Amino acid sequence: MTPERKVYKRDVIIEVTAKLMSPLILLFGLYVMIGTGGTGGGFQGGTILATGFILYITVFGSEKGREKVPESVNAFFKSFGLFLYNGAGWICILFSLAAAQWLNMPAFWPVTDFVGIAGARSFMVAYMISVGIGLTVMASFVSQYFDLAWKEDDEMEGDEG
Amino acid sequence: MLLVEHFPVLIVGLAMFCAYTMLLAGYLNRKLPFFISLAMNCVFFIMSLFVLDHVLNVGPIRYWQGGWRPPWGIEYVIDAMNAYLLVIVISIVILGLIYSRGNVKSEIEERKHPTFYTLVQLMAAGLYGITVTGDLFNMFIWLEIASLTAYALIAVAGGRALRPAYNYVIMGSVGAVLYLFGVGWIYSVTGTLNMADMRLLLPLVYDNRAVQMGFAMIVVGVMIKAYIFPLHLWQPDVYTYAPSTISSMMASVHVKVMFYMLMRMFYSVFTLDFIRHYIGLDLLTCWVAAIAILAGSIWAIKQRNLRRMLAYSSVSQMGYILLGVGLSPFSPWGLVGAVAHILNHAIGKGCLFMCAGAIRQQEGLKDIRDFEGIGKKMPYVSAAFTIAALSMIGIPPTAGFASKLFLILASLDAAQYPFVVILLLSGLLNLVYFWRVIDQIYFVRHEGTKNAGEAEGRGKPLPLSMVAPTLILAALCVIVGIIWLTDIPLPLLDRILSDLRMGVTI
Amino acid sequence: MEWLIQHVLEKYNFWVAMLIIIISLTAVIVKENLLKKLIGLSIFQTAMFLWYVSLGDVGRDILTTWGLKTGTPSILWEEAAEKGYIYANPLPNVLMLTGIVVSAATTAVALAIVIRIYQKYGTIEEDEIIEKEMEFEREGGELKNASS
Amino acid sequence: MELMTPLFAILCPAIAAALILPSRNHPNIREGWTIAASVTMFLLVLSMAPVIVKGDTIRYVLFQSMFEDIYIGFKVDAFGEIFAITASSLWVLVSIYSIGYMRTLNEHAQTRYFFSFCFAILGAVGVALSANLVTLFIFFEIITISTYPLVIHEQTPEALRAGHKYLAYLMPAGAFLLFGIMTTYYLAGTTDFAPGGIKSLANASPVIITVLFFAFLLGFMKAAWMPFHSWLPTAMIAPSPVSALLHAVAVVKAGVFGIVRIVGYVIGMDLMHELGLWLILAGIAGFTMITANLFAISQDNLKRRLAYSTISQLSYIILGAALLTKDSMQGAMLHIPFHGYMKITLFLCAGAILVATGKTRISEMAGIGKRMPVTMLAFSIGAIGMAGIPPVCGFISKLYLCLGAWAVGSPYGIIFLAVILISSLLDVVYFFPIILTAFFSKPMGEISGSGEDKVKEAPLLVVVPLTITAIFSLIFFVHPNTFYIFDLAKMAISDLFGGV
Repeated sequence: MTPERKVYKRDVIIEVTAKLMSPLILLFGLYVMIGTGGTGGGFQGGTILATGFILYITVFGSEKGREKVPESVNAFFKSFGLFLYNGAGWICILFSLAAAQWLNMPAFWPVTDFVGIAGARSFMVAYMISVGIGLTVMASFVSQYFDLAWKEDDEMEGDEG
Repeated sequence: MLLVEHFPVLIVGLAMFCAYTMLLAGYLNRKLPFFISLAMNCVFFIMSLFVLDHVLNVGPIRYWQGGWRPPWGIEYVIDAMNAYLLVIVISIVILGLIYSRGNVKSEIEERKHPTFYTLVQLMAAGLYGITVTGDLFNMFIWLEIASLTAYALIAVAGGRALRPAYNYVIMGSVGAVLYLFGVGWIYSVTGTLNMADMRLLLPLVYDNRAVQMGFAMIVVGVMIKAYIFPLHLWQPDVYTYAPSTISSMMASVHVKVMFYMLMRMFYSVFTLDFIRHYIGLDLLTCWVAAIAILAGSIWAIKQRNLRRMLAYSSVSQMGYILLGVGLSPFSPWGLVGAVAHILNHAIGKGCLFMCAGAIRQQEGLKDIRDFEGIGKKMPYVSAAFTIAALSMIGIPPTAGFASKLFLILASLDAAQYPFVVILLLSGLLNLVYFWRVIDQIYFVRHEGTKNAGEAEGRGKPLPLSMVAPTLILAALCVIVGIIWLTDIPLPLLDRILSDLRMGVTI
Repeated sequence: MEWLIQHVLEKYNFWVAMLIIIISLTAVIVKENLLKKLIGLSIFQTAMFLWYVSLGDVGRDILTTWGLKTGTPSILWEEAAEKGYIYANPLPNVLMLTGIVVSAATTAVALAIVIRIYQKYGTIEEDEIIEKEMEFEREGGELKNASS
Repeated sequence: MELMTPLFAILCPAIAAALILPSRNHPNIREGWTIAASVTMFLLVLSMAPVIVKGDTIRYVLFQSMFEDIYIGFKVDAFGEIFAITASSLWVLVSIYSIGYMRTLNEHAQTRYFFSFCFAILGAVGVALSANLVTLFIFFEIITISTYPLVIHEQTPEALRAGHKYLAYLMPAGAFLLFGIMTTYYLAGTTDFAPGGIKSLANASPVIITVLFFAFLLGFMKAAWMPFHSWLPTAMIAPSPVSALLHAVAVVKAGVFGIVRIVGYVIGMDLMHELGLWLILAGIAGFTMITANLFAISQDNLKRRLAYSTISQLSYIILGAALLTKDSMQGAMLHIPFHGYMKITLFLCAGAILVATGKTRISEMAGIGKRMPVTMLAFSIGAIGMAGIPPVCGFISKLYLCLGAWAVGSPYGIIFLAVILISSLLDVVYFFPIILTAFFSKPMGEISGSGEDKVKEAPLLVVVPLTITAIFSLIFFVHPNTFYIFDLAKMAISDLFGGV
């Protein structure tokens, strides 16, 4: 019952374009994620990063894509991103039990030395969170793509922090 | 700020944290995620006990996320109701995890185990989140986390579970979106998402159509999730084909947490005054519950598949809880009955689904008519099943009796006599379908050798990790039943009643 | 009549959202094809986002009374601050960002299940699936993976 | 007086049940536990009697419930003590009998049998000792559930049908009872038994009291009053010791006990009289007495005949309570232990005949008296007692019932007196043929499958208990105060009616 899979010919133009474009897309994703100087952008950046990978995978096929982005790496990114996201909170909570609550900036925060004002300190945490979200979203989308691409593979995906 | 006041948010945060760690650890060792999850949940259990103690002795915990004050920031509120539910949820999750250790091997491929445990942990985190949050939108997020993981966990079983899982995805998402929609309606009028704040602002605009519309949408959305009678259509198939652990967890705690959302809506966001005088939902709720109780029982009698029977029984039992809530405007005992039945049904139905899973795993049997001789082959599971079934029927001194007692008293107190009849009748209907199973397990003679060949192949004894939680839950059915009869829970109930602002104490 | 037209025009985006919701729910209920059901669900969610975001546009009435420029994006910029522009309420937008994530996750899970169903049954028409299930039940056999 | 004795008495069978399960592979140890528990419980129950005879009541509050004025606990008054003594003393004998019976017939699932038996007795004694309706209900349901495995012990489809019928009658009864109890609590604010009725019930409207009365009457369907009796003959499919203890003593007596409790201690005599409820109850009882006896005559199966006899005899007790006079009430209370001893003798004899010959039909028992003289003598004593003929204790209780009926005075009193006498006459009609057949008919064929010579008395463990119960039936006539029963009954009457 498997639908016949048409084997497309390799196309030089597409391959070269993809090779050229995907790093640029990744760079743009990184910019959206942390380059805008403000909060937010994690999700969008992550999505753009994921499109970079997905473009590559689409063009070169999922077998080759798997080599570049193995599932274990994906899982690592997923978890690591969330560790970052969660960790920002944890550090705050651990060092501020007496006075503040979740995400309140603790006085000890090392960036105090070179970023003087309180608002900027918040931005550091915001970066951490953006990067965390971005990595997770990227990894999730890539693994979703792998799952939905036709394969005899039944991995279930359901976690989007 | 005391350390205890951090515990609720620590439980939720650590639960999420734990889930990601498990996913990662699963690549190192496939057995690791289970142990991480079990250890962490035990820690949460201890934490939740501290929270309960704090709430009972000191008062509700209000925790401002990021230090933002409530109307703007997300607030976590833990009063007696939350703390009580949190303890129940965490303890059942622990027992479910222990059970799954022996159970998943037979139902799920081994390479999926880390993902499975991760998803279970995430679902648990979602449930904890719904329980502790005091913010309507935050509740939606946790609701979706709990639901999405549940969809995936049901589908993990593969085969016949897929179509029910898909149905559940569609129905559940519609429910969740309706909930969010309703929150939007109310938000558009009050401009706040915080429950406590909303409660202060809402009485001025109870007449507003948008508010009433929002309330209706929320109620319908949550009712889909909590499979209150006419909206239960997705549920029997799901409970029948999902992995045993998941059926057990969903029937015992997942749906209770969903129902808890409804209770929050009724008591904390809106008031009984609103429900009674502006919506006129009080008696209607009671009658819906009554129909649910009877219809669920009657359908359960029709079933031959044990788990499907238990699923319909759950529909009926959710009716009990809804009846308690419906009677609460008239009598505080109604709420007591609902609160008590949340616990009683959680342990009873959890135990029953675990037994059903054990029987399926050990003997490969699903049809009640094939259960002859199970009592001899699986004495512990059969005994647990019997006790839990007696609890469902409401035989004293099991837990089910206590809730029946409370609800009957509530109906008498409310002068709503038809419900007394319905409750008593429902007990008899429960007897009919549970007794049939007990008869098959113990008393019907084994005639012929229909299943002999199949049974011999599975000679291995049931793993302790499956027997122990089942027996613990069965023992709890009796212990909790006796405790409900004593005056030990009175302080807790008083707290819950006053925290839900019933304005009365027992 | 005039009142009705004014009412509709003033809140046209709500009306549109509601219309889309009705259409999408019809799809969810009526369509037998699982993917079409899912599309309906996605549209339902999206329509709700539209409705929600419309909530944030707080200045509509004030536009006519005070002649202020309203509905600007919810970003603080100098010109807006100087001229007293009323910007849209950012909260619904933020909520919907989260909502979109949830919606995406739902779609992902649903798609994964649809794929599994297709692998098992070789079809995604609900009635055909039910028919096959009944068939398997009659034969008493376990469900085989259709593709293997 | 605060004493923990009731609790210990209740715990005896529970502990025995817990010990029986692990020792299921050692029959001697298993049955040792049963006997030890039964003797201990009997002694504990009996030790309370002297205190109660002195006019004291023993109270033990297990715990306060979250309902105001409801506690789960025991209050041993004279009436409860009578029933407790009856049930616990007979358990000792039936335990011994069971061992002989079950081993001789080589029955299956003996562990389950003894396990359930313990719980049934726990329920019966718990009902006797409970202080209020809620506690009573808990033990009542325990009886219902725990006797089910005993009723369907054979596990044949027929036995299962009988079991289903049993539950189909008794579980709805439980629902009615719960309804009655909750209504009582709702109306009166308490469910404690008070001699002469709960005071605050008198304020309720007559209609509600009548509804309440019928709810209780249906709730105590265990008393097997007609037309809700048919579960009892059906349940006779159970092994003989089960029929003996549970269907002649524990279960049905619990039902009757409940009705007397309701009449005397919940609704109260005054209210019963005022609303004319006593007449309804007495009418039902009188109808049952006559009709059940007529049914009994046509039965050929010995145990079924005994079952109908039980139904009739239980209604004596109900009638005694319904007539609301001192003497009739005392007769009712005395009839509980006396009928218990006599009826158990009869059932044990039926079991002994089954063990020795395998016969259950009366028509097949011709000449059996010569083969089994001890058994049939005991049977004769029981039968004579049933008919109310001295020198067996049945005479005493029936005498009191007649006196009570006479004391009612009005035409009703005369009618009920006539009913009692006619019913006793019918007892003679269906019991004496059995005795005659057994002793004086010639055997119509082989009595046992392997020749006449094989038939002799049943094993000692079977014969001894039934001999003891028969002897006790005689002793009760000579000395009604054995086990303080007569004093306790007088005590209970003075509680109920005030003054001695």
